[in-house]
Amino acid sequence: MTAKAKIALFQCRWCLFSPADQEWVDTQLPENIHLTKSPCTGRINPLYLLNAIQGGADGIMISGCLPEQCHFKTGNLAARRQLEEFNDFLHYIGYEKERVRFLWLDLQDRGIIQKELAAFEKELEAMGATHHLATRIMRAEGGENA
Amino acid sequence: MKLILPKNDLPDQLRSWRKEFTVYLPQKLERFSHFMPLDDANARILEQPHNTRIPPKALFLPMTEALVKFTRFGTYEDANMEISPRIVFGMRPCDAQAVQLLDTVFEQEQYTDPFWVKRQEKTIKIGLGCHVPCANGFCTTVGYGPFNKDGLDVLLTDLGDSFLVEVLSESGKTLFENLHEASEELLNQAKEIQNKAHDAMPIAFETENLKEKIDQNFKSDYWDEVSRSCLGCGVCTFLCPTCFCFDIVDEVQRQERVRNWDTCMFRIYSLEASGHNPRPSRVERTRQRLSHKYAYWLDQIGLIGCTGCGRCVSYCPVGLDIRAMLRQAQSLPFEVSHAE
Amino acid sequence: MPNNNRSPYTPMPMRVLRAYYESTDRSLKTLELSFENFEDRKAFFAKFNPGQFCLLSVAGKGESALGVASAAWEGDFVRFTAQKMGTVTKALHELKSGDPIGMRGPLGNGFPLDDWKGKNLVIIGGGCAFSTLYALTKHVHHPDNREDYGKITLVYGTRTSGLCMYKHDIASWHEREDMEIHQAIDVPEENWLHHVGYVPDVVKEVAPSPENAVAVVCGPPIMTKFTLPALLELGFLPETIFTSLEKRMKCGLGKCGRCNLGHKYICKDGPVFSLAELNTLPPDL
Amino acid sequence: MPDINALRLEAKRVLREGIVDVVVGFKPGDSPLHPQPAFFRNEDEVEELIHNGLCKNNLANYLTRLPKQEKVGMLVRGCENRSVNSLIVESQKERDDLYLIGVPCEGIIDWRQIVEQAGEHISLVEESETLVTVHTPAGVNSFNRFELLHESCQRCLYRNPISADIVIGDPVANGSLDPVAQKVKDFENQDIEARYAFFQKEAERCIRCYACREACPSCYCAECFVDHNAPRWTESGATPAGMQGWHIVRAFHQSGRCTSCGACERACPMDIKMTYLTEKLNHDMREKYNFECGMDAETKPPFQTVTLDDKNRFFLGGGN
Repeated sequence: MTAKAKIALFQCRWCLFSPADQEWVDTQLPENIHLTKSPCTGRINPLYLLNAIQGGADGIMISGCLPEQCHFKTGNLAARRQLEEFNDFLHYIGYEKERVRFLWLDLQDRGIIQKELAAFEKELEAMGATHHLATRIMRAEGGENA
Repeated sequence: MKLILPKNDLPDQLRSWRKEFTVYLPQKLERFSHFMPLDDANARILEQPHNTRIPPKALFLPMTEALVKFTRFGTYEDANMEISPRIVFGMRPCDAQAVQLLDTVFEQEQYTDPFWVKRQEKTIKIGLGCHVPCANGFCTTVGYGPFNKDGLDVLLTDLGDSFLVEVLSESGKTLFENLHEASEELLNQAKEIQNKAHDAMPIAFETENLKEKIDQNFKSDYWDEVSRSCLGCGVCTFLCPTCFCFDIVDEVQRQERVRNWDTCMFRIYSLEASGHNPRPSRVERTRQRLSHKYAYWLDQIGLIGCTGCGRCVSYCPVGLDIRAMLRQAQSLPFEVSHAE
Repeated sequence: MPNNNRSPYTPMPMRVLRAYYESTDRSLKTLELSFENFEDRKAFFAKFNPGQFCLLSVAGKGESALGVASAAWEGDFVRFTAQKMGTVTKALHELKSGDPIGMRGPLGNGFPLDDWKGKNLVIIGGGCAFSTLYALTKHVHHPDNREDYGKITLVYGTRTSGLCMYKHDIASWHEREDMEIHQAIDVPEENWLHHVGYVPDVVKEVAPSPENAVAVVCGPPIMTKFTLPALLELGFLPETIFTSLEKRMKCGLGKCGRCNLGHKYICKDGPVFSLAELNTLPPDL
Repeated sequence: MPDINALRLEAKRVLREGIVDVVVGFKPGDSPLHPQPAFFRNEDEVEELIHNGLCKNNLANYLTRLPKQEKVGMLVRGCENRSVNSLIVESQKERDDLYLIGVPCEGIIDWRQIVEQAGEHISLVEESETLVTVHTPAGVNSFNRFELLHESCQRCLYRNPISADIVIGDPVANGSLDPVAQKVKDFENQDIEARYAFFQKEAERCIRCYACREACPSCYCAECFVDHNAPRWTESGATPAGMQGWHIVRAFHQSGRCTSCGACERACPMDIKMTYLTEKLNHDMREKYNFECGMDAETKPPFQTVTLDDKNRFFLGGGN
């Protein structure tokens, strides 16, 4: 796959405790990763994921807090249920399960998100790009849409 | 000008048209027929007896169509209206009449709709009369018939092993060369088929004074009775050839303003920003749907806004039948209005 | 094609000349738009008549129908006053001068000024719907047009004094002798010198004479609902009472089918209707 | 076949004794293929009450449409009873405002197959335990009833009402779980291109008429996500993005709330397959959370409860 894998990163605002990581995510995020912050992973609606996938995302990463460390108590647990089922559901209709990943960050973790993003990117490049569900990319850019 | 086109010449005829036209033909899609461009592979005669599931109105007013494109500087430009010349083959008279009714909306002198006009100009409509009446159609009831010629460039009558080709317009004439004239005997045979089909269509309800009864019973609870089990979906209006309502929506992520089919049966159709909704429940919306077709069209152009194709009867998820509704409407009180 | 060979759905490019809040609670904002192309402006003012409306377009948000609040002679701009209510009007409130904006218009029939020539005018407005009446009054105030019309009685009611639009201009109208102005607010406030009460009651109190007079009513539905009977009581005939109606609109050209009142479309056959005409149409508002 | 006289007697009794204000059932439509949902408010209206295999709507759909405070009586088959329970769990109706007349269900006949095989001009349809006899001008022919059933009814798990106030008619054999689970696995075992091609073929016939939404008892949101315009998450038109987005999210909103009644597929004017989506979600709800929708009026669907010990299945960094 020539171009870099396009990743949509949905990040819960509370769990990147080290200012360095948060600063990296805010400023030095590589070109091919699109950041969307939300107050909690529980607030990430499957519609956001679908919108990103339809826009041509090759992979989705959701980073949130560990169980019992969620600022809103059970946001991450609700997200785990909903988004995991949504991931299985998308797999069922044609968007590989491995393209959507959840990452729990502990308060003391440092430098995890950069590492995981890089690993995820390599994994996606190995899987190659997909045109499944990418229905909003114009044909000129390789999409299927007139 | 009346010609004879043998049925086994039809595939070649279709192929020859395909050289400079896109030929739309009702073809099998799942368990129903649908107007689709003809690709060379299956140039075969259409044998499905009746109407397509979606009316050919979709070829003139598409379900979704870009109207305006946004430029980066915050200005606007017309969306592309180019369309290649095309033939719609196998159109039923009730649908052709409906497209002609919609012409009066989209080609009004004050604001003509360029998208509709362009599609009309570039399309030649070849109709096929219904020699076998369909179950839920009532075209003769609303003043038309299975061999109605309005809105068509050519009308075909199925004579068994050949079609009688009645050319009705200039653009229709250009399509048929080296076909010999129909003999007297074939003409009579066609006439007989046409009359038999016309008589075979039952009259479903009386249209006399229907408009006055609808106008004068705006507040009657007849509307509540007929719409009680209605789900408020869009099936009857989306499948209706004379329904033309559309919504205009900005698709931000495509940077264009888009026109989509819309229906008065949806809540948000007339919901105002203040929260007020002149038609809050399905009672008012059913009243609007029926009144528009059987009263307002008559006020505007003197024709009933329904061509009796029967699709709303066949596909309503709760089995509501417009014929029964209008039969019931005939029993509404009304007094002849001397004014007007 | 009439719209400078643009499709009737494509807005003409405009620019925000001035944008300022009209009410103290910042719910009403006035936008004065200038034309980017000369032909658009010529075509606009060739057809413009007070009482017409336009569809203001914000790319990516949609369009919203607003009455034109300026008379032709006031300058090469078009004024609108928008109440912050939905998606598009919120976007309109965020515009500042110099921003591009789209406009389609003028649409609708506007006030039948020719039929009103030689008659007294009773102008009754309420809330933010007063904008089209403001355009009418400014049009009539112009020296060339003033003689065409007789006595002018104006009643303008708002919920509070802060919500009154075009405050300075209206304040100056109290000194004019060629018109009689009655302002009203719903709830008494200190140093408020004019009427207190609802517009229908103020109209009964002012009791304009129906002799050779025409009344035009624009305001929230509740106000119109009670003002029309008040005028009938005063002796106005249904043919001489006019009102401007509002419904949800999308195309503004009588095509998308949604703003109908019976067989008439408010955007194409209206928005100004006489009460006589309204009586023949079903109450589908 | 349900004993129609007993049903009418019961409906009249509850109306006469004022137990309910309205009884929701079916009445003959204008074509034998389309009986209409009906709302009986007094005894003599009940004479029109019918209940047969062609009654294709889920009556629980009207619970969220009738006035909130009205006491409602309703003829409920297996799926309708569970839909009512699901609505009670989501506090749309109180159980003691309801009087449920249970009707063991022998399956809903897919009227489209009758039209496909016997033509459009149907004058009369008669049903027996195993046969459906169709009268047309061209003649009379009979079909195997099970083959004409709608797909959801062929593999229905709970044909008998489970929490009705009274059940009229003897119980019917329920379906077994394996064929249902097998059907989902068969689809999932196809390669990914075939799955996406099938989904694409089905979804892109959609004309956005929302008959599936209006026919589903669990779809009662005041403002549907497709009506939002600020921001607009899925496209509103009949474009590939819009159609696919609509079918994905509509189905996903039914996870743990769908009783597999198939009313969405029966309402669709374009014969679009949809139950293969909701069956997958119901399958997952059973596998992961051992949850079956509408089995009682208390247990909350999986997405409305959370626990600590769910599995971390789609996790980076070696989650368990």
